Order: sequence, then C-alpha cells, then structure tokens
Amino acid sequence: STNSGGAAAGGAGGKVGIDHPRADSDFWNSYIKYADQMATELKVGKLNPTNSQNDVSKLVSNVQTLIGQGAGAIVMAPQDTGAIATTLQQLENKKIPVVSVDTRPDKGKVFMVVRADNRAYGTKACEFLGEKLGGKGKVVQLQGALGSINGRDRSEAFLECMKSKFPGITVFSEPTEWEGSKAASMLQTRLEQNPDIKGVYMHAGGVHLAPTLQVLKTKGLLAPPADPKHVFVVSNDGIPQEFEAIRKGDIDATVSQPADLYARYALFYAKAALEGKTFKPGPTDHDSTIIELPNGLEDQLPAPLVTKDNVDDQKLWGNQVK
Amino acid sequence: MKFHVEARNIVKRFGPTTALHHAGIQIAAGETHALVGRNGAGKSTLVSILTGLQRPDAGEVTFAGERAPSLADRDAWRRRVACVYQKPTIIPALTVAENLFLNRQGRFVKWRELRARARDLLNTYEVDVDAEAPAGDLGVEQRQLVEIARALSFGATFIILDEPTARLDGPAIERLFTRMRALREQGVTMMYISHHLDEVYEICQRVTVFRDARHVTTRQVYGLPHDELVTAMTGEATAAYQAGEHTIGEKTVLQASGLSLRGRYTRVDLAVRAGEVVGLAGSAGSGKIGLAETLAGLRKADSGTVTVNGRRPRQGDVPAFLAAGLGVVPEDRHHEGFVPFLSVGENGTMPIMRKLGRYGLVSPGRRRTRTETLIRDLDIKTDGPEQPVGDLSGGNAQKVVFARALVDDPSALVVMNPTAGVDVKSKQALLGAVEDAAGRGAGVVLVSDELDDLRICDRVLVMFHGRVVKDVPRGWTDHELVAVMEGIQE
Amino acid sequence: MTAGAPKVRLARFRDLTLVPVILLLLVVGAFTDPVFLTGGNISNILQQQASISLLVLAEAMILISGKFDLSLESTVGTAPAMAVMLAVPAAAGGFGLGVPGALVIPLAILAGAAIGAVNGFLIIRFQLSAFIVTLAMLIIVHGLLLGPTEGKTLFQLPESIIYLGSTTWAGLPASVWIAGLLFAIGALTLGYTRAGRSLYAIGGNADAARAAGIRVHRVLFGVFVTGGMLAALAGILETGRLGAIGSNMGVGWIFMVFAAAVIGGVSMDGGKGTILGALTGVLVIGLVQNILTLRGVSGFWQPVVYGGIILVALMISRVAGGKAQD
Amino acid sequence: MTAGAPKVRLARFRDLTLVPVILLLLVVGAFTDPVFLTGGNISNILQQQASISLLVLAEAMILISGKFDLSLESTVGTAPAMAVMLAVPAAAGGFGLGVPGALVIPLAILAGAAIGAVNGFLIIRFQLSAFIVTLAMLIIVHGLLLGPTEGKTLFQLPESIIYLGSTTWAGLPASVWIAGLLFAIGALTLGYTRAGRSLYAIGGNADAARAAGIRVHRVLFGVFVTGGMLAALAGILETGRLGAIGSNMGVGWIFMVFAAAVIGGVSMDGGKGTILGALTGVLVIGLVQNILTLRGVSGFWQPVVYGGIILVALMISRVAGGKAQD
Ligand SMILES: Nc1ncnc2c1ncn2[C@@H]1O[C@H](COP(=O)(O)OP(=O)(O)OP(=O)(O)O)[C@@H](O)[C@H]1O
Ligand SMILES: Nc1ncnc2c1ncn2[C@@H]1O[C@H](COP(=O)(O)OP(=O)(O)OP(=O)(O)O)[C@@H](O)[C@H]1O
Ligand SMILES: [Mg+2]
Ligand SMILES: [Mg+2]
Repeated sequence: STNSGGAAAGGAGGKVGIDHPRADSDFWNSYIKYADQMATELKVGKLNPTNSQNDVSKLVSNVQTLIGQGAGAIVMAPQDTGAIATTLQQLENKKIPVVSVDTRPDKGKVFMVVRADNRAYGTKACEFLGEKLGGKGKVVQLQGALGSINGRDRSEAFLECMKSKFPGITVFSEPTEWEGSKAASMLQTRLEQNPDIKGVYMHAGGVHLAPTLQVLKTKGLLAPPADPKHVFVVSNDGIPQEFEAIRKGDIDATVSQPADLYARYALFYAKAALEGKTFKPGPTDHDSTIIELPNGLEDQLPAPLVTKDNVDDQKLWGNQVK
Repeated sequence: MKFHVEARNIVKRFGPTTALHHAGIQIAAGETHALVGRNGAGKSTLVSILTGLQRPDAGEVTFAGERAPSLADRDAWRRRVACVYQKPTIIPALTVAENLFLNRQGRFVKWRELRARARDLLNTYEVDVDAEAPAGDLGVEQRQLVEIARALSFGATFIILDEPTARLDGPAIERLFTRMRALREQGVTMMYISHHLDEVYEICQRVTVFRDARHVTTRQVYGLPHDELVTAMTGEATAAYQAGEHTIGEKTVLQASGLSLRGRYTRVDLAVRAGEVVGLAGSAGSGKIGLAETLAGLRKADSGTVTVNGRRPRQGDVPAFLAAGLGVVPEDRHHEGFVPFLSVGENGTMPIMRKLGRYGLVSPGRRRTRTETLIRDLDIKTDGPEQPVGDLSGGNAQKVVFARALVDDPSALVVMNPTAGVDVKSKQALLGAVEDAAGRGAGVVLVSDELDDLRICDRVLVMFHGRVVKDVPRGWTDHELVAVMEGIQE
Repeated sequence: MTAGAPKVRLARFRDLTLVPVILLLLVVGAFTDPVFLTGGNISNILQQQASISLLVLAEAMILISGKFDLSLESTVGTAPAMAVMLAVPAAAGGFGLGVPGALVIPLAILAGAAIGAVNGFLIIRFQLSAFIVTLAMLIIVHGLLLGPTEGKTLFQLPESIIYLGSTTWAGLPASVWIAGLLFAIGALTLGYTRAGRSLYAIGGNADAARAAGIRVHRVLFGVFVTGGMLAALAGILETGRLGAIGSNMGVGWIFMVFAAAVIGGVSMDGGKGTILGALTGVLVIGLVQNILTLRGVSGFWQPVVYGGIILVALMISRVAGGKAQD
Repeated sequence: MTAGAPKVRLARFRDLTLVPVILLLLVVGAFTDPVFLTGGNISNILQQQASISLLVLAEAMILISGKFDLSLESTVGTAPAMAVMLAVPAAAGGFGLGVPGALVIPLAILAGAAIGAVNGFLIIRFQLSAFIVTLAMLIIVHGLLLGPTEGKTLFQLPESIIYLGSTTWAGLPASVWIAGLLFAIGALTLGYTRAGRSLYAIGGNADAARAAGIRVHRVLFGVFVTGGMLAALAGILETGRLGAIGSNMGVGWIFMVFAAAVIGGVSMDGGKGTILGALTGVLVIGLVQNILTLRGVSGFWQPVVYGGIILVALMISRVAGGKAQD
C-alpha cells in the first residue's frame, strides 16, 4: 500500500532510515552521536532517526514508519534477533536493503551485519582472566540481562571458554539486568561468601564499572596489580572511564566495543547499498573480514582488548570522546 | 431579631436538579430548631452548606451576624458548627477512640489518655462500645451513636443533627434527647432533622418546613397541629396509615429451625406463612439483625436450617436465596444496599436482570419501563431512571433499595429497618408495598426499631439476648411491647 | 421523565471525551508529515496497536470489576511460547513433544486462561491483594518463559500461529479486524448483558452486588480468565507481527495499558468507565507514538514529550469528563 | 472495658505478621550458607536495602493516605543527577554552572521535593488520577535524567554526595543508620502525631476527614513532597554505594517497593498499615534476594522462585493478619 522499494535500485532518491535501539546506555549514546557525525562525513542522506527504546515491537513499528516515509535503506540494531524476522521479510519484499548493527538476525535477509563478535568478547575476557589467575581460583561474571542476545553471547562464550580452557576456575554468574544496583549487591554478597574471589568480568562498563570499584574499595580490595590482594577486573565497552581506571590500575582490561566503527560502517554500507554496490567475503581495507552468513554478509569489526599496554592508543574510540 | 445562624436565599443546583431554590433558615440562639420536609426536599444539602462542605450557587450564610468563613478554612467552620451527617463519616479502619477525637488528638497523641477520654465520653453518653475496637466492626447503630457522641462532645455552640435517630431504637433516642436538653440548658443552639414528627414535638421549639427545594413555613412547634405540619410538608392533607387485613395462607414460605450463631442468637425457630407479616423486635444487641441476615442468606449460621419455599438454599449464598423466591432489604443501605455509580434503573432491577432479555442480554428499554413503574409505585424523587443512586437524597436511595427487594415479586420478604430515613408519606407507600406483597401471597419478616412499622405485623416476635422470648399477636400497645423488649416482662 | 433524555446523551458523550484529543492529534500529525494521513500509515498505526489494545480491553474489564491485573503483560509472551514449545522439535527450542501445529493457537489461549485462573483463584479464594498477586505472577509468568527458553528467542514457529498476526483481510491487517470485533463484543457485553452489568455492580459495591443476587466470585473469576485469554490472543497476534517470540515480548506494556484505560475514562477504583472509552485511550497512545516516530524526536527527550502528552490527555479527559478521577 | 488489653496486643501483632517469615528466612539462610549469619553479610543486606527502604517508607505514607506514587523510582536517579550536573564541569557531563559541591545534597533533596510538589499539585488541584499522573511523571522524570545526560553515566561526582552512601559509622554503613533513624521518625510520626494520624483518616475516608476539619489538600501535598524528598535521599545513598549515577538508577524499583509495602500490611486502598510493618516487608525482600544470590539459583529460574516467595509471604501475611486484603 505504501510506496515500493524502487529506491534501492535507483539509488539517488532514497534516504537511509536509522533506528537506534536504546537511549539509556553510555555505549549506545556514543553510537548515536557518531551516527550523526558519520552521516555528515559520508554525505549520507538520512531520515529522522527513530528510537525503539529496547523494545523490538517498537522497532517493528518504527521500521514501518520509516518505510512509509520512503526510506531506501534501513540501519537497525535489533536487540532481539529472532523477532525481527517478519520485518526483514517485508523489507526484502520491498527490496529495501538492511544493515544490522551489533546483532546478527537469525532469519531474514540482511545486506550487511556490522558488528564485533560478542562471543569473542566473552572469550577474550576469559582468556585474559584465566592467564592472570594462572588457571585457578574464583571469578565473578556480572551478566547483562539474560533476555538480551549480547548479554547471553558474552555469558555463554565466557563460560564455555572457562570450562574448556581453565577448568580449575570457578565462575559465579550474576544476572544484573544491566543494573548497577543489582551488580553492587550481588558482587558484595558474593565477596562476603567467597573472600578469595580474584577476578571479575563485567558485561557493561557503563553500568557495572563504578559499582564494582565501589564494592572493591569498601572491601579494601582495590589494590595495585602487584599486590596479592588485587582482584583482576575485565570490563566490556571501552568507554573513557574504563580507560581511566586501567591507567590507574583499578581494573586491568576492557574489550573496546567500537562505537565509532559501528556507526561509520553502518552508514557506509547503507550508502553503498543505495548506490547498488555489492560486497564479497574476504578481508577489507579496515582491518576486518567480511564473512558469509546464510542470510547475508557480516563485516566483523575488530574489538581489541585494551590493557595498560595499549590504553593510550589514540585510535581507540574511547580516547576520542570529548 | 438577631439570629445565631442564618441562611438566606440559598440556591444550589446539581446538574439538572435544583436542590435548593432561594431557600433559607433562621435559627435563634439557644433554640432547638427542626427542619422537616419530604425526601429530597433539600435538607441535607442545606446541612452541607451550613457546615461549609459545599458552596452555595447563590445566597449567604451568617453566624451571629458574621459572614461564614471561606470553604478552605476548616478550623473556622469547626469552631462554629458541629454536625452529625446523614451519610456516615466514621473511618472504619481507625478505633472508636480515635474516631471520637479525630483531628482533636493534640499535636502529639497520648494514646493512653486518649483512650481514657474516649471511655469517659462513651460512658457519659451510655454507649456500650469498646473504645479500642476498630469502628468498622461496629453495627450501624453503634456507629451512629459514636457519631452523635463525637458531635455533641465538641463544645460547639451550634450543632446540626441530620436524621440522627433513623438508626436508633427507643431507649437510645431517649438518651439522645436527654443529652440534647442538657445542652440546650447550656445555651447550645441546635438544628434537628428528622422524619419522626413526634420527635419534633418532643424536643424542638420551632420548625421550618421545606418542600421541593423551597422554604414553605417556619412556625412555633407548640400548638402547631400535626396535620397542618404534614400538610405543609406534603402539600396535601394526608391521613394516618391504616394497617390492612391479611389473608394468611397454609403454606409456610420461610422457616428457620434450630438456628444459632455464636454471639448473636441462639436456637431460634420460626415459621412465616404465605400472606403473613411477622415482626421482629428487640433492643440493641438482641440479635434480631443477625437473625434476619441469616434468614435472607446474607450470613451463615453456625447450626440450624433455613427453608425458603420448601427449598433449602446454602446459607450465605444470597443468589441461591433470591432464586428460591426471597427479597431482601439489608440493614445498611450504604454497605449492602446500592451501587452508587449505577442508575436507579440498574440498582432497582439488578435481581431481575435475567428477566429483562434473552440470551444473557439486558434490554435497556425493558429496564426503563420496569423502573418507571418502580419510581411511580414507591414515589422515588429522581431525575429519571438514569440518575445514579449515589446522587439521590438519603430517603430516596432507601426507596431504591426497597424497590430492588420487591422487583422480583418475592414470595418471602425479609426487610430490615425498611423505612429508615423515609418521610411520612413515603413511609406509607413503603408499608403499603409490604402489605401488597403480603396480599399477593408473600410471607414477610419485618425487622424494625420503629413501633409504627411493626403495627402492620400480624404478630411480633420479640428477641432478648439472642433468643425469641415472646410471640406478641396484633393489638399490642407500645408500652407492652417495649416492656417485653427490655426484658421487664417475660 | 423527560429529563432522562439529555442525561443519556451526556453520559454517552462522557465516553468520548478523548475524541477532541484524537482530532487534534490527527491535525498535528497531518502537519508533521505528509505520510501521516496515508491509508498505509493509518493501517500501520492500527496494526501496531492491535495487540496492546486487547490488553487494554482485558484490563478495562478487570478494572471496571474493581480488580487489578499486572500479569497480563507476561502472559503475552509466555502463553504463545508455551504452546509453541509443545509443538516444535527440541532443536528449535521446543520440548520435542510433537503436538500438532494446528493446536498451537487453542493451546496458547488455554495457557492464558490457566494463568488468569491462577490469578483469580489466589485473589478470590484467598482474598489476597490483586495488585501484589498479579505483580508476583508477572514475575513468575515471565520466568516461565525465561526458564525453559533460557532467554533465547523462539523463531521456528508453526505456520498456524504466524497467520493471524501477519495476514491481511480486505486490505486491513487481520489483527485489526480481530481487535475491532473483540472491542465491539466487549462494548456490547459490558453495556447490554447481565454479565457485563454485573461487572459494574461488583466494581461499584461488591457487597451490594452480592445482596442483589450476583455471584460475585464466579463473575470475577470469569473476568480474570477472560483477561488471560485476551492477553494470550494479544500474544498470538504479536507473534505473527514479529515472526518470533522473544523473551521480552510484552515486557513493559502494562503501564501503557493502564495509561490507555485510565485516559479513556476507566476508573482505577472500579465501577466506572466503558470499553469505547478505553478504545479511544488506545488510539491516543497509538497516534502519539506514531507522531513522535515521524517527527524523529530524539530518543533521549522522547520520554519527556511522551509523558507530557499523557498528562495533557489526562487533563482533557478530566475537564471534559467533569468528574474527579480516582 | 477490660476487653481493651488483649485487643491492643492483637493490633500490635498485626504489624508483625511477617516476623515468622523473617525468622524462617533466617533459618533457611543459615542452612544455605555459613556466611549468611555473619555480621558482614547481615550488614551488607541492610546496606543493600537502605535506599529502597526509604522508598518503601515514602510509598507506605502515600498509600496510607490513600494515594499512589509510581514516580518515586525515577526521582531516585534524577534528583541527585540534576544536583550533580549543576555542580560538575561540562567535561564531566555537567552544565558547567559551578555550583559548589557542598550544595549538592540540599539541591538533590530540593529537586526531590519539587518533583513531589508537581505530583501533588496535579493530583490534588486538578483531581487527576494519582496512578496515571505519577506514571506520566515516572516517564517524564526519567526523561529529565536521560535528556541532559544523553544516557551517559555520571562518573565524576562531588565528594559530598558520595560520603553518606559509602561511609561507615560505628561499624555499620551510614546509610543503615540513616534509614533506621528515618523509619523510627516515620513510625513515631504516623503513630503519635496529629499529622500522622490524619494520613490514616484521609486514607480511610477523605470526606469524613475533611468534615472533621483536616486540611486534606495540604496534608496530601505535604505527603507527596516528603515522598519526593525521601526518594531523593534514597538516590543520594545509592549514588554513594554505586559511586556513579547511571541512567538506569532506580529504574524498575517501584514494583519491589509496592511488594514490600503490601506484604508488610499496608493496604493499596488507603487507611491501613504501619511503618513498622512496611519495614518488615523490606527485610523479607532483602533476605530473599540475599539467599537467592548466595544459593546461586540460575538466573533464568530466579524470577519464578522470587515471585513464588512473594506469593507465599503474601499468604502468610494474609493468614496471620486475618483480614481480606485490598
Ligand atoms: N451530589 C449530588 N448530585 C446530584 N444531585 C444531588 C446531589 N446531592 C443531592 N442531590 C439532589 O438534591 C436533592 C435534595 O437532596 P437532599 O439530600 O438535600 O434531600 P433531603 O431533604 O436531605 O432528603 P432526605 O430526607 O431523603 O435525606 C435531591 O433531589 C437529590 O437527588
Ligand atoms: N459485625 C459485627 N461483628 C461482631 N459483632 C457484632 C457485629 N455486629 C453486631 N455485633 C454484635 O452482635 C450482637 C448482636 O447484634 P445484632 O446486630 O444481631 O443485634 P440487633 O438486635 O440487630 O441489634 P441492633 O438493634 O443494635 O441492630 C451485638 O452484641 C453486637 O454488638
Ligand atoms: Mg437528607
Ligand atoms: Mg443491629
């Protein structure tokens, strides 16, 4: 009933419709800012971005509205990778290409998935902690929300890696629903129960960093890495405050989830799609690899582990935020 | 003459209804002034204006010549007037003691002292209530006594009593009057509203009559003929009610055997035959309401059986009782009587919804027709079948509850204080309706504290401390019956 | 009795106090974006509101009868998920029981009814606080989705459960027809049937309703069960629209459901309100969401605008309704 | 009047119907983990519940007076965030106004009072539904945190706002002392002052309270403002505990707040309940959370266990209280 997706073929006429997944976290906040910036930089015409407030049902509605407004390509970040299937099918029927940021839809055609591998985050954190602890001891994993795909990926990969590579390490998993308050309470209780916990993996620096440090501080466990009391902490996100904490020696590492690259390549691929370009699996010109998926392609962006050694690398997005 | 309280040219409208139309009242210092009128004449509306709860659309209120305070200044109003409202103003979750001293506890509450003062107050007014019981656990009339004790104990110079006796029995009324006389001797001014005109003669000096939202007359009570007063109220001459003859059938329609409920009544046996009107009398706490509620299915007895029309519905299961052919007027209209937001029509026809249409449908047209009959038969003053019952005057709401009991043409009827708050003329209509039902073959149990109501009964069962102590046939005198009720004569 | 006529008319209007708000929103929308008034966009709005409107219908009935149900939002995801898990193989996240796909819809509705029955049972039999019982049930029922699926999305679904929420009948999404039909049935039931009028009586004064011969417990139980079934149906429609059942389906809806019902004139204290009014409440919420999306209000400030509009709608409904709200 | 004595005792006990539940939980906890009964763990539990308990205190007062406030949970984050943003430089996410750090706590409390005042104003003056007004305010107030911070966590805070929530006085966290003190004040106020008793009167029957000369509007307004201030204080304590103000601070608390209050015997219909009872409700919730964490129940099934325990506590409180709940 609304206008068809002819824009994709024609190119020039279509605009990019962008839906942001949520507005209440540090990481996505940076992404949203970068998206505006990159659109100007790459000269991509875009519609007013919508925000689905972490609700896939709103995402579906928003996409419908964007289609109605004549979007020629859609950039989205579905936080529920299954429930977007019908919508992707509709977009495919209308020949509107989709770039999916951060998550890989389970079903339905996508032009490109732009993401760093969340499972890789979990594995990297596990390997780092496992080595630092010498393969034994106790660690706590502050999980995100179990209903979220990214939280689950990180959690599962972390647990699998621990089980296979460091069977001597006991892992306590705490579901925090991305809430600082729950994280603080659970970590505090767990430390009371197991004062010999030596490692923490936090799924989201934005919400978990401050509470974790606060708990460690009140327990007197905020000691320099050389001190035997030191608890090794690996974070996830790569926001400036984590870098600060790494420099101070409060935490040891973080996985830098590249908000800038997410935004840049989301818009890059959306523009390319509008212009009718296509891509093939293989290495890219920006230190990443495109892989083939059953339902499209995925550009796997690098997500470096940041430690004291590389924390001052100016290429890290966390060092570019003002 | 300088009046202690004066209301002039008061106009008050509620949507399409005009409750007061340039009406007024002038009450001299130290007098006890009666305000009478039919249900819906605007008496309670005037009370709410005189106590600062509502703002009149026009007109003026003065206290001792001074203009009334602004509505927001509740303290100023409370210094000028204390009131027993017609609608309950007890807070059920709080104790009796706290209700008595609501907002008068002092900045910091000294509970022990408060309780002691409450007990004193209750003793003074001879109210036999536990000061520490939650007020919600009290019976209707105990609550009324608490409200009265509260209003009278203020030390206010002007007290309004809006139908305080509608829920009280004889001895309680006497005690109230004793208090009122004492207050009058101390110079307290009072406004007294009641539908019992004999009370007006007993306690008041002057009387003001309202009719259809207008002031009709103000007269000295002394020497005012009763008929003239009634005529002023109703606008026409009205004869006293004459009880009719009842043809009592063979069939027993309502029967109780061996009924007991701990703390309320013990081993009661009773049988009501078709066409018979049986009264149930007793002083406060005699258990008559508890018994009537059990007969109506509202309450479950500990032991014993209730039979309605040969059927034995499960006790406490009201729908089953109603299905067996029972009609009921509950004691407290606010509690079990009506649904305030729903219309006169819906409230009145609630038990017969299944008869107002097929397949579970309720036809508004049929409901309307049916309701119009009810409104006419019982003389309910309302804008029409669609008016919410919550907006009706107290007496008219009571008539709706009464209508609901009669609507299904019941073969057994249990009515508790059915004429509470109903005006002289309407009372005749209601008693007439009871007798009509009996005439159609219904057996009636009539519980009442009003001896006038009991006069239509073929016999009166008198209860004392939870037992039926005497079966008094027609033809009793007030004195005889009261003596039995008080347990003076066995 | 001639005075009756204007009363009726006035009462009728009271259901429709939000109509000016809706008209205003239509004008604002038309100025916001030319797309707004296209058939496609309007049909989208209706489809987007179809599932949540069923929850509003359910909640309106429950509120009118003087009760409360928070757990409806969890039923939206859990009822269809349960049914689906019975049907799909273990590889697709199911229990591998092999229940035929055709049974999925009836099973989902049954699951909804069962959840409603548990609510009703606890609230009525044990006389527990409806707010807290259904709050606990909100948590438990959502847990019954999280637990077996371990938070994973179910996306290999039997065709039957997709159909209703994704097909179109006569140019309009089937879910819109279904919601429309159910609202019509709801409005007629509450306005013109014994059962419907009993809800008002119970909500207005349960003791008086009982004394008038209404089987209060039975009616209330029926309302909770119906509510659960409507929530399950909402879940089925939503499943079809999304093509999968995520572990967060329905989560967070309940506040909007209450907002829609109350803006639409349903009282939180029971006994007051109409289904038609509730429908206007749903439409207001749907239009506001659509306009905000079209305008592209920044996600950060969207809540402020959104909440502000709810307040304004509430005030209009208060002023036009003329009575204090509870 | 000798019957008085046992009555009082019974009424006193009614506040404490949850004490057996608490004892049971202590026993279960002791068997779950040897750490449970250590001073450190108990002190942790108390600290973890300190901020939410202030919300329960606020909500209990509001519920007793017959009203409702959902927006408290948003105030927890927004009030301190506003104050902090006034004080910190733009680089740290502030407005760069350079308000002195020492003023942050008073400013936060003031912000809380202002939010409460807006609620009170809308609900009382305009006679709007408290549920929906505060629902809209919940959204708006949270938006007032999201908007200016753009969803970023405020990490660089003035020392003053960290102090209360992170320090220890005489071996116990300061927040526990503060919460304890405020509960004591609350219990005394509601039990033994005219103002406190007037809350019960208003909640029990607002018309009767007005007739008795209680300034209903003024008291209600005061209650909403006090509620907002308590929520702001809860936010200050929480800020100290977490060391930062995330954009989700307080979000999702309100349901637990209601659960604690109602389990503790406060009626959703107003006029009933005590502060002491509400406190026992908080303790139950805190103990359950702690035991679940110590046991390490799988996150997927935690909601089911959790909701189940709320239901059981509710039933016990019902059976022990002996009265139907509303
Ligand atoms: N809040 C209201 N809304 C609409 N109408 C009302 C309201 N209050 C009173 N009325 C109407 O005003 C009229 C006068 O009522 P009022 O209560 O003053 O009568 P009354 O003289 O006290 O009667 P009764 O003897 O039955 O108590 C009635 O017709 C009633 O329906
Ligand atoms: N709700 C109640 N709960 C407990 N006891 C009650 C209750 N209502 C009344 N009672 C007590 O039960 C006894 C009998 O009360 P009942 O109301 O049956 O007597 P009654 O003869 O109708 O009294 P009255 O003439 O005062 O209405 C009284 O002592 C009364 O105090
Ligand atoms: Mg009156
Ligand atoms: Mg009685």
